[in-house]
Amino acid sequence: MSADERAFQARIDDGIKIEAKDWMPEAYRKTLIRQISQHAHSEIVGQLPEGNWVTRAPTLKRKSILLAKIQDEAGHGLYLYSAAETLGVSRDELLRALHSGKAKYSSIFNYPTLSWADMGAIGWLVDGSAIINQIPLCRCSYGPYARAMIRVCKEESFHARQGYDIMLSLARGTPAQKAMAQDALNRWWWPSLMMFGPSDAASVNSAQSAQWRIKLFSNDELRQRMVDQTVPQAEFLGLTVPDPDLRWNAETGHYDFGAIDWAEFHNVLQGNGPCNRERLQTRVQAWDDGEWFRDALVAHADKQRNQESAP
Amino acid sequence: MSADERAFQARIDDGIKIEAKDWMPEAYRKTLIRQISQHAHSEIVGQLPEGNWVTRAPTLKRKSILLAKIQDEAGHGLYLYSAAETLGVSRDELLRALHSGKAKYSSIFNYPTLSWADMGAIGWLVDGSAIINQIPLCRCSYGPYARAMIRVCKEESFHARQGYDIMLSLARGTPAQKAMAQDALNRWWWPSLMMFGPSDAASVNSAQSAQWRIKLFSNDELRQRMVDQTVPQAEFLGLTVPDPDLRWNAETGHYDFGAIDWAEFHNVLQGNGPCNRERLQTRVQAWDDGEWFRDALVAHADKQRNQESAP
Amino acid sequence: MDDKVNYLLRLGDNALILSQQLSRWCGKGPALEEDMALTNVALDLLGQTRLWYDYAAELEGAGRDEDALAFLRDAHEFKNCLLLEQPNGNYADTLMRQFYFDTWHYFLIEGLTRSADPRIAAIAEKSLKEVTYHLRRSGDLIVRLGDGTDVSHAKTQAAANALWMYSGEVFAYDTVDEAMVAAGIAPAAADLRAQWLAHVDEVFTEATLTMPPADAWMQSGGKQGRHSEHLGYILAEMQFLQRAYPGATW
Amino acid sequence: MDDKVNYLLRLGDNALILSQQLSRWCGKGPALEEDMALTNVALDLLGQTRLWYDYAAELEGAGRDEDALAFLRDAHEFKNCLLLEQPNGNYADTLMRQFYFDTWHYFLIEGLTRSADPRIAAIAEKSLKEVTYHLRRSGDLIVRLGDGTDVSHAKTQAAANALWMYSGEVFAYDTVDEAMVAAGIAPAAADLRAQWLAHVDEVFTEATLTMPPADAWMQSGGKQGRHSEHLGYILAEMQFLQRAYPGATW
Repeated sequence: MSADERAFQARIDDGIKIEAKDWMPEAYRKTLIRQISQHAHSEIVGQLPEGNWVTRAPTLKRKSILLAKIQDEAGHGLYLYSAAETLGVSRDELLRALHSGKAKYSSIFNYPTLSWADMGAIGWLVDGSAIINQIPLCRCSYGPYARAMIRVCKEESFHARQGYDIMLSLARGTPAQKAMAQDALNRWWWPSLMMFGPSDAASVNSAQSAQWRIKLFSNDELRQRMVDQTVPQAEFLGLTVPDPDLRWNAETGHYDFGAIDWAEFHNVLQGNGPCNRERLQTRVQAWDDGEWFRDALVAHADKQRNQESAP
Repeated sequence: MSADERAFQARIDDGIKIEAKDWMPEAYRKTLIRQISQHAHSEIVGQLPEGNWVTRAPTLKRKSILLAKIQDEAGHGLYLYSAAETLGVSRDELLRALHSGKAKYSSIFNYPTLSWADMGAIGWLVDGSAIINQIPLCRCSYGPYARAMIRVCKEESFHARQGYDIMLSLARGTPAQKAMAQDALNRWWWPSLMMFGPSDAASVNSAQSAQWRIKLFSNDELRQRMVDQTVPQAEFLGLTVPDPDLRWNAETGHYDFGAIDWAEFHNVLQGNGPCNRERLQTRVQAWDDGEWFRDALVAHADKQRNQESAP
Repeated sequence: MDDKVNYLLRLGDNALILSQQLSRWCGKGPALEEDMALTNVALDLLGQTRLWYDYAAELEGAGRDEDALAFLRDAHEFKNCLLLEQPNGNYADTLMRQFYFDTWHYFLIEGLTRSADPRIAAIAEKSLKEVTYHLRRSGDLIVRLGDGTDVSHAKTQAAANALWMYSGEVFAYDTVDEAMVAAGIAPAAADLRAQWLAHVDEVFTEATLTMPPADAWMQSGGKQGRHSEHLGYILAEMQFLQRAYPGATW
Repeated sequence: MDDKVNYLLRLGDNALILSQQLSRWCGKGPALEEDMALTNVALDLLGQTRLWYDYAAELEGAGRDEDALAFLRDAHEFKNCLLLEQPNGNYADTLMRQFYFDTWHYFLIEGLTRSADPRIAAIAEKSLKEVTYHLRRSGDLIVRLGDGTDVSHAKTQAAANALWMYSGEVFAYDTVDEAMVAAGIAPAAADLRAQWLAHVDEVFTEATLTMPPADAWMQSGGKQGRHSEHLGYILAEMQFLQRAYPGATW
């Protein structure tokens, strides 16, 4: 370890934030760029499954809440791209990596939203999992990232509550609505658990990330937190978690739960999810269709600048 | 008048059909091409207002009848383009004239179809008017045109009956359905009367066309026939014809009716109807989008021909 | 239907249909900042819709609430102007539709702040900041696109021309509108139109765009429930859940 | 739900959703002859839908008729395969979806003519001429487009690749399908799949197209009511009138 590296690690160990202008190991920079941009991409792609129901929201109030939520997600994308940019990579470069398929986004968004109840399930389970994943990151070692996560988490917790509120209305609604809610829980439960990533045994790079304090808890710890938090909520809704092996373990003080189908996880990751192709295509097409627009803004700004600098 | 012209007119006067290979005055040919192609274009463009409701037809049976009707219209277009082609003009040339806005189609198709009842009103009123216009043409002097019209008229009378049947179901339906039917009658009544063209006083070229037996009755005669036929049908439906001046005239044995708003007619003709731009755009886009497809069929046919003629 | 209720529904329907159209862009805009700004406008309009509907429902007193008005009326009962139901098209089409609307909407709302009906005046007062921002934003974008590249200029001019015939309906006052003017509730058409033309002219000049002739033929009918073929599809999608699950609470 | 009713609904839903998609092309095809031919296929499929639904409704005995089945079920109750709800795309996409379907449909219907259920056998017998024509037509067009111009070849190959992952669901038999096989009502998956692969291979070879790998990942879920995001929009449009005017007779 070089002197720089030692000093760097010492700062981290002392709980001092690393800032953009500070020296940092190339691997730390790269890992962070990958992690932050993947998160940013997830916010952007994550707009699509919800956008799918915004024109069909059942009341004006729900429509308004959903629109605001999607807008927040765009905002999160913006903070996160900015945080990534502090590491010396431009938003356009990151988007190119997304569009070419090189960069990833959260696999959960490769599942379709098939009913209004999915707007509830996504808020409750997907945003719920995201928060559990992200709250520790508010204390991560890289300052710009930690600060972005603080803003993100604050809004996400609203979203999770709004999602749960949708589920509550459905669960207390007509039999058809309750069935809709149960069906959504059935479809989103396992993918939400998969959001925490492979189990610790199978997880790579974790040790280094832990040392750098950009990963503060293991995947399995966080996943357990999600299960423990969510099961009582499902019970309160009167819905059944689709896991026959799920039971309270008084000894550990946690819920035991069934085995995750990692084959499905990897299959979706490899591009075989129900919506992988469509999600990426939608984003690429939006980007391509918008090129003339972005070019025009640049051209106009150039004209203005030239005029101003003209004698 | 030349000897050819005298002989030509004599044949017409004797009720002998003119056929494609026969000598004919250039003006006769041109007038027929204009008239037949305008009719063909009307069939093609006329698919669009009905196509607008085919995906929303309220029962499988109605959907099936409507689909079949639209298919018939494409077929009518086909016969009529073929009849025009016997006069030495290609379908592609005629379509180019349509797409460039040079050729016209019936102005009635520049009105939108706003409810399911419009499928009834179009069949009843628009096809009803078309039949009145077209039945005499089954006896017109140009053989290929007369024969095409015989086929067309046979199918059109089905369409008119099917349209009336839709109106009947609505008129006997719920108050909302009856209101839908009345609203459709209100919107389609006057445009249907306008389908017969300007009143005789304002009509040009009529004398020559009459002499050539490609126009057998005056616009006003045909329009009166339509009113006389339709008013009792409306009464049977329990619907009100939107014309306060409409009354039975025992002396003439016809219905007197109110003044037609020819300003509206000319305005729509000039391109200011509610749908002129969209109708033409839809057809042009279909044509442009289909270019690669048509090119491919030609290229494949060429390949096949070359292979066959190869040693 | 009472003239004032009718008038309020026209205001609400305009805002709702435009908001609905804008919300289709969610996650598909040409830039992240645009996604956010457009959603913001959609949200503002949705909020205004609810204010107009709530007042209309209250005056109507027929037991219909904002959701019944939004989700349980068929196309012929909607009273929005034709402009707002025109398809999103490309982003220039969307922005031009917005600019034509925003210009009218700003001057209208500004006029309504002086309405003889205090509730209407209060809603207008509450909306004025929003519509002022909308107008500034869409005018600014029209200038940047019109005076951007050749491509953006051409697209923007094409949108200006294509939508022009839908820009006049807001000034075509019928007896409902005139009753509102007579009661001091709404501003007169002529004043609004003059302000509209002046502002559009100013922005188009800066944008190097050609303004279509002011005396061109204008489409109308939307306010009276005679719509284009687009509205039926918009409503079929928007109203699905309320129609398919009648009486449910969401 | 009774397995046979379920199986009949799958057959009917496939035909209805595809017919619905084809009917969007009305008046917008690339050539007049295509408009007519495509409408013809849509009409045939609609007719078949009604035969399957009528039998399903009769067996179900719940008082639902063909229109209740078509217009009053929400997406999760529809059992069509995902292939059929994929968007029309360009004309090559539409034709490739058709060709994949027609190939399966032909061998299926041909097999169903020997069904142990005489009513199913009779419907299959009645449909066989239609589906034979459909298959000849779409195969012929695939050859002409694949072996046409460079542009048409590229579009057709792209469509073949994009839709491939939806082509296998028809052969993914679940307990419902297997119960039909066991009862001698429906043909086995393996036979159909072998026939399907052989025919597609033959047509693709003539069309100079490359067949995607037979062991590629295949999407599924439609038969069990887990659809793509497309179906909801298709139904919202298709079902509007029946939903908006409940209990009316049309």
